[in-house]
Amino acid sequence: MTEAAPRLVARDRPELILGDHGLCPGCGEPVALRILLEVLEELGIVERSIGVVGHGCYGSFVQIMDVEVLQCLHGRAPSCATGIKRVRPAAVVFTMQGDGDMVNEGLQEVLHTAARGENVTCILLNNGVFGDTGGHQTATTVVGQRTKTSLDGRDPETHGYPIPVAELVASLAGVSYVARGAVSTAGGVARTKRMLRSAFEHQLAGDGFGLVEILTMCPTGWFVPAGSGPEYLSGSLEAAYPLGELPLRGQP
Amino acid sequence: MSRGTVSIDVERCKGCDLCVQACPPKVLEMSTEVNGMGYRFPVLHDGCTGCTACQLVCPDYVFQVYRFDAAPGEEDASGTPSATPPGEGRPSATPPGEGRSSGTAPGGRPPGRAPASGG
Amino acid sequence: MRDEVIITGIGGQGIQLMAKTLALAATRGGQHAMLTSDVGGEMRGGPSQASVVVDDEGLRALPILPSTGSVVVMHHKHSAFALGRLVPGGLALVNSSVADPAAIRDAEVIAVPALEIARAANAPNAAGFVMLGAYATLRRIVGVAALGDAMRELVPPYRAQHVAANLRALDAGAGTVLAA
Amino acid sequence: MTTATTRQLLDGCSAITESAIAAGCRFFAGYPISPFTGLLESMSRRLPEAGGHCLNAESEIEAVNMALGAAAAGARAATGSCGQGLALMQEAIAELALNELPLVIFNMARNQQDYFQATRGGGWGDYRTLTLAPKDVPEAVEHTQLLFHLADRYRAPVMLYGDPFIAQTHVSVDVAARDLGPLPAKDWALDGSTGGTGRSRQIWTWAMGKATEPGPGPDGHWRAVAAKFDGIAAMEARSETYRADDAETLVVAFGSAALFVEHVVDELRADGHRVGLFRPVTLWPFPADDLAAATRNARRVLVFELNAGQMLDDVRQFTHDRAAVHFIGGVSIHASGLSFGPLLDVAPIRERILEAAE
Repeated sequence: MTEAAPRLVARDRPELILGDHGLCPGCGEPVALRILLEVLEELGIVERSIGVVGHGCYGSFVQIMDVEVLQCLHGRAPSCATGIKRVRPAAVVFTMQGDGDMVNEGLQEVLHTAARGENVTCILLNNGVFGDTGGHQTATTVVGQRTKTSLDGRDPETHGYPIPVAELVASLAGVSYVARGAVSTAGGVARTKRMLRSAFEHQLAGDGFGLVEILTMCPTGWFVPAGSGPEYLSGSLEAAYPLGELPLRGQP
Repeated sequence: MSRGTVSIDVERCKGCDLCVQACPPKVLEMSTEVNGMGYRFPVLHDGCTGCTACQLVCPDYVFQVYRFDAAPGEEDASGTPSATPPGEGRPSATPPGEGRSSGTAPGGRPPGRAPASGG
Repeated sequence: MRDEVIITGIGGQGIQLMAKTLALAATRGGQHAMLTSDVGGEMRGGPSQASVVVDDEGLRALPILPSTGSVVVMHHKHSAFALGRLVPGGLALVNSSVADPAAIRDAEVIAVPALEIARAANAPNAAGFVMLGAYATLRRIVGVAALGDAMRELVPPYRAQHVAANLRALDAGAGTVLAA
Repeated sequence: MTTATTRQLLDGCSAITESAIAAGCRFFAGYPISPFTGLLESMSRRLPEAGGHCLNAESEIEAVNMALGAAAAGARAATGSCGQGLALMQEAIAELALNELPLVIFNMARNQQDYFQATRGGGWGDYRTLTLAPKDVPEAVEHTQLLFHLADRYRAPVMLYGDPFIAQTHVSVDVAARDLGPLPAKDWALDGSTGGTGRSRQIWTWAMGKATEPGPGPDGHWRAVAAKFDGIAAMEARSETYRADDAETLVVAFGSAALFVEHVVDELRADGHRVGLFRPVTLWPFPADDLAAATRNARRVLVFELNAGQMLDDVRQFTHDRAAVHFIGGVSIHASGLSFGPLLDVAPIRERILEAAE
């Protein structure tokens, strides 16, 4: 019996990734980048896509993602995306922001952009921590989570409560799609990729604002071994932020 | 024999271990030696199903996944090269633990890639 | 020819609309105009003042007039600034239904009982246009028809019902001056 | 009377709006604040009619970042506020400069207390903001078109320093598009089309480029940006003198204040005083060489500005004899807080000039 020739079923990365990233072992953000670019490729919209990238570890992706990019100020990506989309309505415009960028510095921007029904897609990479600065508390740090600015764990008495931005966005009129995925398991990666695809399909249909929140591992900022990221994520972020497509409650 | 195989770009690996945990047939294992960056990396044992779970979770784009085409009539339902990970709604073409017995690596290693460190 | 006027009164008297009507009519007629306003915070009752400069040639004027050849006093309450800038012997056109013409010195004072004239013209809310018709006619800046056209352009649609009365008031104001 | 005219009676904000549209501006975003509000209102009325967009943003920060996005996509875009709101925009103005994005910023200032803000800036990095300070509405109309041209030419944020008189005074103006000459194509602007080519466009203050084609990085890029501003400083300084040739007393003033000084100069000349005016038309670049030349024969240089002495720094720096410089301006605010106070008037200016000239 002769062995059949191997048939490629999954490339390591799309050609839109031009080189290596410098992010930590076990980081979830490069996985999110890969599925995002795969979706742009599969939808055939690479040559009209414009990304607006905020500030965090993922900011370095600007150097390796082969789509047009505006690297913008911390928190302001939805506003910049608004300006781009208004003057280039045929372009597919997305943002890539972390939780510090979108929920701390830029909460106002994302909420107002959503409420305007701006026809753009915002992508939140949420790991519940400022990874880039070395593990500090963000607006999405879950109760009990240890960070360098909540050493004994986030305590509502002292640090207040985390903000579920996807639920806030889903409560607004003008929003066409909100979903939350996670890249901590193979199934989660595949489901998250389908969410991204749906969000872009809504933008292509001109339906209005879309948000895909992606829970990503940050073992460095969580102070856990690289391999423990998925387990930590399921016990912390995923417990606080349930996965799936969110019901839209703000329809006029 | 295995129904699938992977190529592993060991020099790009940062040793996070996510693939080992994600592998349904449990055919990946971290090496004892290290790559040029000083990281341990996964090695493949017999029994790969080509399910793509490792490729899906890998943050460092280390894996390419291949399947050995089934004999006529045995082709999987999807018939497409798109990834069909376990745990999905769609039936997996290669349920965990049902890989064919004979080893594929390194003989199944596709050309032009770094060695898929065979078990 | 150059003409300067400061119109002074209180909010609600239509000071700003008078000034803008004059400036627009002059512009439409091919002259150069400048209009500046100083309005108190309140819509009604607070100080309201506007300055209009009209010139046949290109205009060089300051947004706060250092001096003016004429003043229209719709109300005396906030008129000190305008009267203080009136050149000696300048024209003070006074709404004598409200303000006392005798209180003004060193000026060519012309009293116009604008309220009474407006009422007689069946335009009781348009005393300002009586004064504007009188002023523009006295100074020969623009004709009443041009003022009417400008006013019609400036009155917002929800006030269109006042247009006819405003036109009667402009005519009546001009008539007062021509009769004198 | 005279023949028909194409001149319209427009308030300053409406005139600037028409001029901006004639220049091709198609995107504007702002947040209401007096006296800038009039510009936002007229833009929101007129830009959609011209096929553009005007957004009432939820903050000055969002407004300027929206405009930054539109500029990055290649549109002629603008924003504005008064000094209070521009304080919030400083980070983005620096970002625009370091991103080499053209944007026109209208400062409808409440007074002249924003000189430092305009000429020094409050963002980070080695950048400057080319700033034109018109003395009246007709000049603001001209400057608006010039600013869109200069912004594109230098790929930099530029500013118009207005004030309540320029915002609100109605004048008869004729707004027509001016041909200011050719500009380089905006081949850097984002439209998505280079995605997947391996050399997709990138706008980034750090200019790191792509992994496959590295850019100059922050060191090289920021040096180049700084050198560009040196070039602008050498090329774009503008000034005007009025009856200054034989002046013993030269008054330096900008914007509406200069218009008042001009009037006072005429009055004092009529009385036999040898007084003249030097007016920086660009606040940055400050017309240093022009000032040095204009002050060479003056016995005294008087600085009149409606603030505690901001342009004074530049005048001292560049006057031929710095001992001759005296400050005759001051803080003077209207009771409303929203406009000039009583110092901006002919009589007090005349008095201060005469006092200093004795």
